Amino acid sequence: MIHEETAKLLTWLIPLPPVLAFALILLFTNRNKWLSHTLAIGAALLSWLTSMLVTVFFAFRIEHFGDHPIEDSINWLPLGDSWFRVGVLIDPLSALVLFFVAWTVLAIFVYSVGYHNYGQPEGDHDHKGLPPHGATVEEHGHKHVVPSVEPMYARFFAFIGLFAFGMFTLVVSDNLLTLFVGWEIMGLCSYLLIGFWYAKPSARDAAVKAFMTTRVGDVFMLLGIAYLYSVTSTLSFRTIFTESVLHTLATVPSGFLGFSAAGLIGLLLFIGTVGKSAQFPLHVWLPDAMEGPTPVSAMIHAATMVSAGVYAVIRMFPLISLDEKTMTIVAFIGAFTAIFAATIAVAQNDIKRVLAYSTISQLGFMIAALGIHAYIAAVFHLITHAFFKALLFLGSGSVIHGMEHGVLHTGNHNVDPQDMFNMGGLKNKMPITFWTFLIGGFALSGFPLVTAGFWSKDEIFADAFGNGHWTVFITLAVAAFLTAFYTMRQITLTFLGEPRTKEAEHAQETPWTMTLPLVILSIFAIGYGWVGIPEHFPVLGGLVPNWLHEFVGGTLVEHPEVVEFSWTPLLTSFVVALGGLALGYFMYRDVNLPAEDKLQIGFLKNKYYFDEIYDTIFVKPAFWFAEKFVYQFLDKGVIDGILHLFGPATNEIGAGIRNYFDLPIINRFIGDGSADATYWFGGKLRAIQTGRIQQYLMLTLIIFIAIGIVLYFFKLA
Amino acid sequence: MTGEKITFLVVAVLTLVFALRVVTTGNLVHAALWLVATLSGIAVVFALLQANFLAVVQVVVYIGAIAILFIFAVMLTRKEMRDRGPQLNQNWWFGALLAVMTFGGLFALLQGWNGLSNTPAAIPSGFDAVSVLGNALVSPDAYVLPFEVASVLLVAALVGAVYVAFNQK
Amino acid sequence: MVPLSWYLIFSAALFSIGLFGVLSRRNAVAILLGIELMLNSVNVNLAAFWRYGDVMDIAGQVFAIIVFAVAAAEVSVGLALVISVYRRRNTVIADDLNMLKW
Amino acid sequence: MDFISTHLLSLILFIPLFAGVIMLLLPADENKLYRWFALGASLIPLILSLMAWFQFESNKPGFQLEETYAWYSAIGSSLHLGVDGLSLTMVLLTTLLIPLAILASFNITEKVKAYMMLFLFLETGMLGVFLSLDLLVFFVFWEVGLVPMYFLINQWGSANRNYASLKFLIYTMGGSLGLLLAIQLLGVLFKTYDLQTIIANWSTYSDPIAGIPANTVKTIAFWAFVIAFAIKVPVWPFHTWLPDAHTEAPTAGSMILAGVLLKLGAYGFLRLVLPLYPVEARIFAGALAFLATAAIVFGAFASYAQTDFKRLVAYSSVNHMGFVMLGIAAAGLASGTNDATIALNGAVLQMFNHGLSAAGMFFLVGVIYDRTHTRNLEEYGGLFPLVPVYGGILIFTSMASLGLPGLNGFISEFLVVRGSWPILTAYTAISMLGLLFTGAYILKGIKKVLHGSLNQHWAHGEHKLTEINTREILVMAPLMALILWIGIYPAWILDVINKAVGMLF
Repeated sequence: MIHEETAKLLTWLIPLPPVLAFALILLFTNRNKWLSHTLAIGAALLSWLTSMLVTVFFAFRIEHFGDHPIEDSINWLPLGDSWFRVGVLIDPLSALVLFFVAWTVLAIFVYSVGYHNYGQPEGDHDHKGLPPHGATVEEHGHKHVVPSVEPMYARFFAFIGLFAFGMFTLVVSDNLLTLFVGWEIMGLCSYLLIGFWYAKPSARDAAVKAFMTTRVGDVFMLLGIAYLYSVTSTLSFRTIFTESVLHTLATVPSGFLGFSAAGLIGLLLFIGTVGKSAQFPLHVWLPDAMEGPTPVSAMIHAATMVSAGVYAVIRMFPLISLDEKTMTIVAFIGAFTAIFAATIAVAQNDIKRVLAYSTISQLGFMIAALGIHAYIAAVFHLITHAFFKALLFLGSGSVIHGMEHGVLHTGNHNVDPQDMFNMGGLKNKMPITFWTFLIGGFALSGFPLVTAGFWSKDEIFADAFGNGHWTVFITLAVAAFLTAFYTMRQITLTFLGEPRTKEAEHAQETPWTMTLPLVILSIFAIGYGWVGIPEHFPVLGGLVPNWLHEFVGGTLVEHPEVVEFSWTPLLTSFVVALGGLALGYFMYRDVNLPAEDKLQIGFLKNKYYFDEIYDTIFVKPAFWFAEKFVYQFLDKGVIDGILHLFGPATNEIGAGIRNYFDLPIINRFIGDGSADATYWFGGKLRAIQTGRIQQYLMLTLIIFIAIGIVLYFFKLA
Repeated sequence: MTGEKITFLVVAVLTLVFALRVVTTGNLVHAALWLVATLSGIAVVFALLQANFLAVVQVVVYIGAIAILFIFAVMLTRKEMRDRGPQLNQNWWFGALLAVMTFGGLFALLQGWNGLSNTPAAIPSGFDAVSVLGNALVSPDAYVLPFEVASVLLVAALVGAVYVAFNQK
Repeated sequence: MVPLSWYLIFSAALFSIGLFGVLSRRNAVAILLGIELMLNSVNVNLAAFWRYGDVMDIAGQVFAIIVFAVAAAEVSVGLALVISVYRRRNTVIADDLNMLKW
Repeated sequence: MDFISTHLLSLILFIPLFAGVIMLLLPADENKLYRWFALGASLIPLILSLMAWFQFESNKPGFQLEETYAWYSAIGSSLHLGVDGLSLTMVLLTTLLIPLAILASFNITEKVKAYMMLFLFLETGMLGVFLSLDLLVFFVFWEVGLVPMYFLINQWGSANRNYASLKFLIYTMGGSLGLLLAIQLLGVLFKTYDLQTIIANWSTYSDPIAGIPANTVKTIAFWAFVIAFAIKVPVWPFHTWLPDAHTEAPTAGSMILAGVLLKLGAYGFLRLVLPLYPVEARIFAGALAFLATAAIVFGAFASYAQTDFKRLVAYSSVNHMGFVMLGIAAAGLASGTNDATIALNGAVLQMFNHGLSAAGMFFLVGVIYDRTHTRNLEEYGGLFPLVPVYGGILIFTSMASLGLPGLNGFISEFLVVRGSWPILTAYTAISMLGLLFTGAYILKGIKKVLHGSLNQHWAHGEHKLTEINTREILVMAPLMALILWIGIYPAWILDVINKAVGMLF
């Protein structure tokens, strides 16, 4: 137990080590691999340590922590007469999120060392911007190929450092604006890391796609923030969630389709989440994002960034829940995404893409849970999912890594190390990976009683059933069944049976830096479920107190009610989990070729052709609009056309004046005329210019005398 | 008719005749010599005016230097320079007319002026025109500046004449 | 005593004769001779006015002396020019020297 | 010391001019000397304006460090200088960017003396606009700035420079004709050109002028002002000179053009249009907002359509300055409210921020153009491994331009959006489309230049791309530092702006 002031200070410090590591690596240690990853991991460790101090040794130990959270703020922006303040806030919700973020971040940092082949020789012809291709080494007189170290090793650690900074910032923020700052920094890192192997056109395009798709959500979210700020004059969570402010928000009409201000703000913020958490219809970027290195997929696209989207909605739940229309939309989007992504996942053959769609689907679960006011269930699932999905991604990375080992061994680079149909029988080759992956997979499927995923999903079912949201309940049940099914399909194809290729035969277990994080995460994938066992659960209920419910509930002003225990949802989750798993196993036990797979339906395999549809109705028209309409037609054609009219017009006017006024009148008459007259006159007069001095003298005298005479007669006389 | 008047008239008429010869004679050497005669006549006129210093200077500078310079100049150049063809240009009659008109004009003007019949006061006794003149020429209250300017002019003329007449070949 | 008018008429006559010489002679040296006559007539005037005016005011004589100086300068430069022109154009006839004609 | 502090503004204003004249006297063909001399001369105004910044008391209303000298007393015009928080910010931006632009021009080898002199003259011209408190002097400096810029583009520009420089000059001059007439009207009416006097009297003036009702005259004069400034900003649809001029100008010219010259227009709106025409600004704010939104959206789209890297960046200026205009329009509509103050804060900060990031972007385009002699995006490709440091700097600056939180652009864009949302809701919402496409074109730039497979043309042999050098990093370093500083802790500058805006409007 630490002192409160210390906790405040520590909270401020949580995000800083990774960003310092980022700066130091980029500026100084870019060329030194050991120093770079030591810095990054050291920073992650420091953040982990401070997070644990703040959560485990402080927040988790205080009764009714929700009533007096850690909060602190400073003046940041002067606006008009007042200051916009930013600060940190650790309440039960952020404490829980901080807890899993700190763990997964640390695990992934460590895992990255192994994943990027630290300690291996430099590649034979590796290029920056491309994945390493392996290095030839000579041992005992014969050559063989081993994995080579990543050429941009240091840069990777810098980027994930910055990413961790973004995530920690987002979690500890006490206001929407700094939350958005962290949110966007993660967006940038996501872009940089998906495009880490930027020389691959697919990775490059995936990065742009991810950034742009999430940015669609982000600009709406920014609008929502602006709207919220202009209505309430504050963005601080604690101030917004006071009764009077919420009341204002709920009663002020927005003037848009009958939404209240709260409803519209909630909707705008939710669109941000739709982008960030890859919900329908902005889900298209997440599967493509698998182009990035696997630790990135695990961190960004499973444990943290996509969770941040959900976290934001959960954070704003008191506001969003004010308008039932918005809540309906949220629930609908969530539930639809859950089942929609699950159906795509069953037809994917790429081990990471299956997980990607599964992530979309699981995030849909959480969103749907929120949409039906199942606040605690959503939080619960968010946390458990972060652990087991990170585990699964890291596990799949380990599998791929093992497979790449096999590929390097045989030298057949046509074999895709990510295609599950090239695997099989890896159980014996990679035992640690297998067992941890199994735990993760079962957690994802909601394997009853043992795994964390069961408890969190069960809670969602219970809430949906208990509050009478039948549509959501049934949709989610089907989605859960599909989840179990494709998970088992994946496990069966990957680990069970006999190796289907030579590469799979030569797959190898990965180094400890990769397996250790797997083990740690698998502990959480099982154990974390036990903090939230409902009190009325048969037999197990009450053995462990439902700490989670108490703790998280404290975040809200009104403690959410506990739903009555009912057998229907419980049985449902039993049936869908076990049924799905069993069906998956039996269907794919003997499948060896994609052709034998009955679910390789083009419609599903091509993700309902969403990419193509978007390309046709958004991307291409936008490009056409930019290129043809705005630039060529408007700017070049209309505006410049008008401008270019001025030139010739002026020319014509000028020519007219010149031809009909200047030339005849000014030039000919006045100009040339006066010269001509002078010329003629001079020609006549020049006769007196004889050049003879005596004649000049005579002339002078004549004139002199004449003047004298004139003066004499007219003046003097 | 006093002796002075007679002397003046004789000298004046002679001087005018000499002057006419200067402008009409064909031979330039003769013309120069007639000029010497004219200048001598004028020196006598100065003497009649009791401007003794001027009379002396007239003889020394004009006759002794300038007129001789003419003669030298004429005699040092070739024959063609001295006399070739008519000595008067074809407008000589017009020149003569103008000269007569000038004289007429001046004469007419003098007729209308009442100071003509003035007679001079006697020169005070003990008046030394030369010393007064000398003092005036070097006195800063009087004419030292024109005097100096005249000196500069002479120097400049000297240098200029040498430069212009110098045979550059 | 001789009246002032006699002197003045004498000098006017001398001046007109000089003027005639300047206007009518073809030879450049002769023109210079005419100029000398005119300058002398001026000197006669100056001396006459000195004598018939205030004798104590010596200005008339002073100016006469300055005219001497000017005449000397004029003659020396003039003759130098005549000689120079003669060398270049082989003539001293004023009518032939019409380079400034239009 | 005393002399300096009492004549601070005139020293800032005229030292560059003076230095430019001194350059005339330097010996011929000493390019190195010219460069260092110009750099040194341009650093003095920077130091002085930093002194001004620290002497400035942001809590005091009105103008500070005022100086008045007789100029043309017969018509009531005097050289009246003074700053408030608004102009001081712009002065700081100008004096900061000019040394950087001169440093960026060290690779110019043709007619270096003339080039450096023009830059120094340009500095005086631009500073004059920000510093003068007399309408006639304002106009004089307004026009003076054009001439050096015209020659910079015309003499040191690239292929199509004649067209571009002429378009720039004629367009801007044509626009300011109306401004001159309107200024003359005010001068004749009030027998003085002093800004404060005119502001105090003009907005409430209601007698007919030459038999025309005051309102009509005011409306016409308002549009005369607006068009002159709108061309300079540039507001859609007066913007087409900008891509041409930016693209053809030499690198440092584009830096200054984007960094400072565009701000003259926006500054004109803030300093003259809003205080002089509060009523008309309210009436026509909708039209201005429409144009601003069009600039944001069409600017972003047009930028996305470019294949020329520099044109892409040039159009981004249209997009970014659109936000400034949106803030100004919002302030015009709801002058005096808290929302308007926030919008103006955003607009002014956006001016400063765009100065930093656009100058940086143009410089970076220049860096790569110097090495490759092409600006065509299709001819780059995958350059990141060759130039990692350059790539990092380019991504950093691009992100500032994109409005990434944590960097400066975000703060100002957020403030503008926040301020104009309650006032101009629909326009703000539409302008979000522009913000979205800002991302699209920025990413397109990075994607085409740095990412993708390496274009082997640049990898080997004589075309081998060399890394950004120390001088170029030195140019970028202050810009990047400020971008980050404002992004993380904007209060140091926003405080001054906020107080100035609060007291002005």
